[in-house]
Amino acid sequence: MADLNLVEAVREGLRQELARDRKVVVLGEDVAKDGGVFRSTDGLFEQFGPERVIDTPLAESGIVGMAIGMAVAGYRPVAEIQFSGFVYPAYDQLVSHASRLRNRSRGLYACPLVVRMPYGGGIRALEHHSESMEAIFAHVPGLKVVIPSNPYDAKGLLAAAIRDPDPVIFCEPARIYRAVRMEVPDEAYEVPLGEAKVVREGVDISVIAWGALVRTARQAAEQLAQEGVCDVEVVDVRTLSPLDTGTVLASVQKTGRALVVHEASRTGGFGAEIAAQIQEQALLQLQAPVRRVAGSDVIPPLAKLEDYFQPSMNLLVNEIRATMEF
Amino acid sequence: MADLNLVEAVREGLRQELARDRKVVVLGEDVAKDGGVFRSTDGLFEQFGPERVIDTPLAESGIVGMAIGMAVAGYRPVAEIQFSGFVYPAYDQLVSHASRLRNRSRGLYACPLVVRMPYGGGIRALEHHSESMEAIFAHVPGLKVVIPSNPYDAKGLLAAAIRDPDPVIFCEPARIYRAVRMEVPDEAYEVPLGEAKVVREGVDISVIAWGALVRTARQAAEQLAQEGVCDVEVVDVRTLSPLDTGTVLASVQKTGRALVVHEASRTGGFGAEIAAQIQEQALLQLQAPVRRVAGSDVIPPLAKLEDYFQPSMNLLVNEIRATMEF
Amino acid sequence: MPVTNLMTFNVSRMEVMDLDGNVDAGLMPDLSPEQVAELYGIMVLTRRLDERMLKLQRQGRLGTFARVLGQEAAHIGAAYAMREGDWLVPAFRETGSFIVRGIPVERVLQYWGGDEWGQHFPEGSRVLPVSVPVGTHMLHAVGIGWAMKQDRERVAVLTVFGDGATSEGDFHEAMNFAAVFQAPAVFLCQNNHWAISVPYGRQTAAASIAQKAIAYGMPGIQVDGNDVFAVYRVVRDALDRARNGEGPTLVEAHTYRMADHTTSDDARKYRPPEETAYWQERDPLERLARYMRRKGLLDEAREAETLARAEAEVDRVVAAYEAFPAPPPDDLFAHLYAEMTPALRAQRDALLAALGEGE
Amino acid sequence: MPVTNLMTFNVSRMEVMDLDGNVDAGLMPDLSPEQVAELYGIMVLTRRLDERMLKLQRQGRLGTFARVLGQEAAHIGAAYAMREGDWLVPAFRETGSFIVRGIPVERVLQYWGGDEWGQHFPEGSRVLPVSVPVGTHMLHAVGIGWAMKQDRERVAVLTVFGDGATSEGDFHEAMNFAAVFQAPAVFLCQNNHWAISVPYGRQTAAASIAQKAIAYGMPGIQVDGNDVFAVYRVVRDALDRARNGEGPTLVEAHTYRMADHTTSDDARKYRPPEETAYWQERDPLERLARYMRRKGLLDEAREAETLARAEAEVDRVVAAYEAFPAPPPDDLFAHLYAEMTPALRAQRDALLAALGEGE
Ligand SMILES: Cc1ncc(C[n+]2csc(CCOP(=O)(O)OP(=O)(O)O)c2C)c(N)n1
Ligand SMILES: Cc1ncc(C[n+]2csc(CCOP(=O)(O)OP(=O)(O)O)c2C)c(N)n1
Ligand SMILES: [Mg+2]
Ligand SMILES: [Mg+2]
Repeated sequence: MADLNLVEAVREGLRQELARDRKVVVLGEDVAKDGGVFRSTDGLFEQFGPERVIDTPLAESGIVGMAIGMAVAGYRPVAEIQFSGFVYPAYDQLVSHASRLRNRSRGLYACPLVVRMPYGGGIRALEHHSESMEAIFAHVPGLKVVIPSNPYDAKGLLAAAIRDPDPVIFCEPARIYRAVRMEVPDEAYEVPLGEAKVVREGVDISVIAWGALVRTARQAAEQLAQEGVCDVEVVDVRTLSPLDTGTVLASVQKTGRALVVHEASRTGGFGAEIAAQIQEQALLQLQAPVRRVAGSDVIPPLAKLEDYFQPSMNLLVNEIRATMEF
Repeated sequence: MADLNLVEAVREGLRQELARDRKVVVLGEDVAKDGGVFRSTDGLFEQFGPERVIDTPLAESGIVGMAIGMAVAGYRPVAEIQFSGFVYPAYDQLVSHASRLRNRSRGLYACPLVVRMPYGGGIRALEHHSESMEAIFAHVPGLKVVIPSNPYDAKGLLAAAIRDPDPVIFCEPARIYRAVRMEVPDEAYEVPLGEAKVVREGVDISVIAWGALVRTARQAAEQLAQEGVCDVEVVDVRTLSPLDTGTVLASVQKTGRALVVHEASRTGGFGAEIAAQIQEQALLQLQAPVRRVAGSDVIPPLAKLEDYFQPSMNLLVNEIRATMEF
Repeated sequence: MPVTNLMTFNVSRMEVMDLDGNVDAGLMPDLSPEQVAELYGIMVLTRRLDERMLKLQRQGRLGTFARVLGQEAAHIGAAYAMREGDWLVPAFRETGSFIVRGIPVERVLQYWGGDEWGQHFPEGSRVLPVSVPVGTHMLHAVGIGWAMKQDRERVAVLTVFGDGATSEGDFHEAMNFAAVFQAPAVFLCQNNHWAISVPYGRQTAAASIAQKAIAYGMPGIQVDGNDVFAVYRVVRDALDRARNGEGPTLVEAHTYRMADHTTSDDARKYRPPEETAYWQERDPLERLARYMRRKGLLDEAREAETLARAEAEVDRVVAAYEAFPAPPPDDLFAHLYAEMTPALRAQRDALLAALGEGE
Repeated sequence: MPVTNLMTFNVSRMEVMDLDGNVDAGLMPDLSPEQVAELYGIMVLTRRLDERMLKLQRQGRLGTFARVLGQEAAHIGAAYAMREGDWLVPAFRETGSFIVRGIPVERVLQYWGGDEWGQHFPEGSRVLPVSVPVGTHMLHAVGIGWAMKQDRERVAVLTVFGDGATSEGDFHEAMNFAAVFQAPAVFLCQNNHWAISVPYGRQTAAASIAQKAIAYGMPGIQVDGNDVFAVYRVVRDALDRARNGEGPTLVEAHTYRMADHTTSDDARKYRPPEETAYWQERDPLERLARYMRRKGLLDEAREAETLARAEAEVDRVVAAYEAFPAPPPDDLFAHLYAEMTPALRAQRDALLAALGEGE
C-alpha cells in the first residue's frame, strides 16, 4: 500500500500498464520529458523511453487520429489531451472513427484507445482550462466515459480502461488531483467499468455524483448527519457510459428521493439523463422531484468569478434540505 | 403565398435576407454554382454573385472559423455544413469561439453567425449523413439551437436566426425537405427564436417533439383520436436553446402526462433535459412517468437497417398508449 | 547579412507513357507481360463494374455510390505497387484498389447497397473500411505506420484521398505527424480536379498538391495519374523507401473525375464539357491498351476475352451481392462494443419485441 | 516526357541589423529617430512589465500568465508596422503588441488577474481578445480580412501565433482560406523554438516555418525575430501588399522564449541551458540599444530616463490594476447573449438569492 494522491495514482496506473503490456503506449503534448503539465506522466519517459512515451506535435485531432491507427494495428494507446477544453479538435476523430470502427467493420477492427484528460474547474486556471463536457461524450454510441473521484478508483479504473477492448474517455478531475491522499495497493488491479458505487449509505435521499463533486457530496452528507437533518446516501457514478442504472435506481428506490450533482452546465448536462431515467423507472417511489445541482449555463469563468460557478457544499446542503422538505 | 416545401422555404428565406441586408453572406461547400447538394441555395449565386454566395475549400473548421471573423467584422454569415455529420471538425470553433466571443470580450465583440445543416436520417444515405446530434450544441452556453418542423417555420425561424445578434445552429431535417408543401407568405417574416408552439391541442397527454418527428407525432395523435384512445397535445419545441420551458410545462400541467420524442440516440439526448425539467417542475401533476421515444444508442445505420433505427409512428402510438395506461 | 536564400525546393512530375502508349524505357517499371495483362484486366473489370453499378443504382438496386471512371490508373496502379503485409487506408473512391487487394468484389456492392457487412473484409486483409468523412483517415495511416515500425515489420501503409481532402485540417496533421515520426506511409492524392462542384483552383491557391509536401519536410512528387506505369513506379518507389525506414512521401496523381461526383450528383450543373473532352483523350485504360497493342500484348481477341471475363465476373458479383441476406435488425446493436451494454441489450430486446408484435 | 521539374521555390530570410547593432542601409526601414526611440521605449516598458508581472504572480497578486521575455522585437516590431484601421488577432504571448495598439496596459493585467473585463478593449481598437486555444484564431483573421476587403477598406489584419500553433489543423485551414480568398492578412509566427517542452524539431520536420507558405501558394519569409528593424520591415511590406490587394503572407520571426512557458512551468525540466545562453547574446532589446548608441540616439542618461519612465508606468499600471473592483457575480450571466435567456435569468436570481442569504 502507498499513500497516493490522484495524480500519483494515475501515474502508477500508467506505469504498471506500460510495464505489463508492450502494446501500451502513452502519447500527447508534453507527456515525455516534461512529464505532463500536471506531472501525471512524470518519470515514465525515463523508464520506458521515447518509443513508449511519446511527445507529439501540438494537434489534438492528430493525437487521437494517430492513436486510432495505433489501436487498429494492435496497440493500446493512452492519449493525453492537455486539458479537456482542448479536446474539441479531436471530437470528430472520436465520434466519426474511434466510436465506429468496430461497428463499421462489423467487428473486424476495434479501437482500444484511452483518451485521458484533466477535467473540470477549481484550479483558478485560464479560459478553456476548466471545462466539464462529459455530456458530449456520454451521448456518443461506441464510446465509454469514466470519471474517477478518488485515487484508488483512478488507478483501478484506468487499468480497466486501458485493458478494455473499446475506446474510453477518461476524465480526471483536476481540482482533486492533489486534494486527497489515500491508501492505494502497490500491485495492479482493475475497478470494473460500468459499475457505480454507493460510497456512503443512507436512507433518506440519494445524492448521485461523479468526479470532484463526490467529495463535496460526502461532506454535505456528513454535515446534514451531524445536524440531524437527514441520512444521505451518496452514489459515485464512476462510469457515465455505460451507466450503471441498476445501482442508481436501487438507491433511489430505497430512499425515495434523489439529487444529481455535477459541475457541467445544467442544460443538457448528464444529470438530465440520470434524472430522466430515475423518474422514468421509479416515479411511484419518488417523494420529491429529482433536482439537479449543476454549474450554471455559462462559460466557466476566470479566477475572480470561479467560486460563483461551481456547486458548493453549501448549495448542495440547501438543495438536499429543499428536497427533504418537498 | 406560395406553396413551398422545406428546402424551398429555406431558399426563399436566404434569398430575402441576402436581398435585405448586404452584410448577409452565404458560404460553404458547393453552395454557389451547384446550389447545395439539397438545392437549398439554388439560384442564389446567380442572383447575388460570388461575393455574397461563396464556395469554400473543403474544411468545416475553416468555414466556421472564417465566418466567425466575418461576424466579428460586422457581417452576418450563414455557413452551410453539407451534412450535420460533418460539423464535428467545426465543433471547436463553435464551442471555443463562436459561443464565447461576446462573453470573453464582455460585450465588445459579438458573433451573429448562423450554421445551417441538413440533419437527421430517413434518406437512405451513406454513413455520417444521418446524424442527429443537437444535444451537443444545446449543452453549449452561448449558442442557440433551432430545428424547424415545417416550411413556414423554417423560413421564419431562419430569418430570425440570421437577424439574431448571437450564433445560431440551424438544423434542417433532411427527411422532410421535400415531404410536405405548405402555404408560405411571399414576404419576409420572423418566427421568434425561443418559442415553442402547441401544434395540436389535446387534453390527455403532451407529446413533445421537434424536427421531422413533429409530423410523426401529429400522425400518431390523429390515429389515436380516430381510435378514440386519447386526445394528444403536440408541442413543437422549435428552439432547443433557449428552451421555452413555459410552453412545455403549461401543456404538461394541463394534460398530466408527457412523452418526449426524438431521433437522436436516447442516452444523453435532449429529451433527457426536457424530461428532467418536467419532473423537476411538475412532479405532482404527473400521472405517469415522462417516457422518451428516441433513437437507439447505436450508430445511425446504412439503408438496410435504417427503418429499425428511427422512432416510427407505430412505436409512438404504442408508447402513448403505455403512458396512458400507466 | 541582408536577404539570404535559406532553401530551394524543386517539385517534379513523372510521366512514363505518352498518350500513344510509348514508354520511357529508363523509367518504365519492371513489370512482366503477365503483370501488365493483370493490371489491364483489373482496370477493365473496375470500369465494367462501375458501369454496372450505375445501372443497378438507377434501377434502385444499389444505393448512392462514388464512381471511379477515369481514375483507374491512379488507384489501381498504386495498389498494384503494394506488397503483402502492406496496409491500405482508403477514402471512398478506390473500388479498384479494393479489387487489387483481394477484397471480394461483392462486398463492395454490399456496402454501397446499404449493408455494413460489406466492410467486414477478410481477416488479415489489412484494408480499412471506406472512410466517408473527407480527409480524416490519413491520420489512421500514420498510426498504423508507426505501429508497423514499432513492430519491426518491413511493411508500408498506402493511404488514398482526393484533392478536396487536402483542405481539411486533418490532412495537415497527418502529414506533419507522418514526417515527425517518420512513419512508413505513402500519401496518395487522387487529384481529380473536383471536389463535388469545387474545382481545384478554388480548393487551393497552390499550383500543385505535390508542393504541399514541402511544408512538412517530406518528399512530394506529381505523377501523371492516368499513366498506370508512372503511378505504379512512383508509388512503388515511395513504398520501398517507407519500408526501408526512409519516411513518408506525398504523391499527387494528376487525374480526372470523368463521372458525376456520386450517383446523387449532376456535374453538368457546374462543369464545362470541354474539360471532360480534354481528359477523355487521356483515358487511362485506352492509353494502357495502346501500349499493350504496340507491344503485342493485346489484340482484338484478347481484348474481347478480357472484356468477356470482366463481364462474367461482374455478373457473378452482382448475383452474389443480390443473394446476400438482409442483415438482421439486432445487428444494429451487436457491434458497438465488444460486449453489449445493458442499455443496448434492453433496447435490442424492445425492438425485437416490437417487431415480433408487428408480425 | 520523363521526370520534369514542375516548379522551383526559394525561401529567404531577412536580417537588417547584426548583433552589434550595425544595419544594412539598403534594407533599413525608414524610421525617424523619434520612432526608433518610441519602439525602444515600448520594448523597455514591455520587459519591465513582464518582470513586474512575474513578481506579482509569485506574490499571488496575479494569475498564471505567459511571459514575453526575449520576444519583444518580434511582436512589438510587427505591431509597430500596423496602420490605423488594421486589425490585430493575437494569441496569448503578445503583451507588447497590445501596448503598441493602445490597449490600456492595466487591462492586460486585469485579464491575467482573472477578470474577463480585462478583454473589454476600447471600442474601435480592432484588437481581438487573447485566444487561448492554440492555433484557432488565425481563421478569424481570414474572415475579418475578407470583410475588410468586401467593405473596400484599405486595411490589413495581422495575426500572431507560435511555432506550436502551426501543427494544428486550423493553421492549415486558415492559410489555405487566406490564399484562396486572397485575404489581406499577415500571418506572423513567433517561432520561439518551443511549445512548452516540445522543441521545434519535434514540432515539424520542416527546416523552417516560412516554407510552409509554399503549400498554399502564398509568399513566406523568415526574418530574424530578434532584430526589430527586420521584423518591422518585413511585416510592413507584407501589410502593404495585403492592403494593396496582393494577398496574404506568412512571416516566420525566428526568436526564442527566454522564460518558462508560463508562470506554471519550469523549463529547467526539459531545456538545455546552453540554448538560452546562445539566445541571450541575441537579446533584441540589447541589440536595438547598441544600434541606438552607435547612432547617438541613446546614452546613459536617456537609457536611465527610459527605464525610469517605464518603471513609473508599470507602477501606475499595477496600481490601476489593483484598484479595479472585483467583477460582480451576476457578470457570469450577463454576456452570454445580447439578451439574457429566461434560464439564465433564473440561474442568476438563484445565485444572487443564495449569496444574499449567505450574508
Ligand atoms: C468532412 C466532410 N465534409 C464534407 C463531405 C461531403 N463530401 C463528400 S465527398 C466531397 C468532395 C470530396 O472531394 P475530394 O476530396 O477531391 O474527393 P473526390 O470526391 O474528388 O474523390 C464532399 C464535400 C464529407 N464527406 N466529409
Ligand atoms: C488547442 C490547445 N492545445 C493545447 C494547449 C495548451 N498549450 C498552451 S500554450 C501551448 C504551447 C504553445 O506553443 P506555441 O504555439 O509555440 O506558442 P508559445 O507558447 O511558444 O508562444 C500548449 C500546448 C492549448 N492552449 N490549446
Ligand atoms: Mg477530387
Ligand atoms: Mg513556441
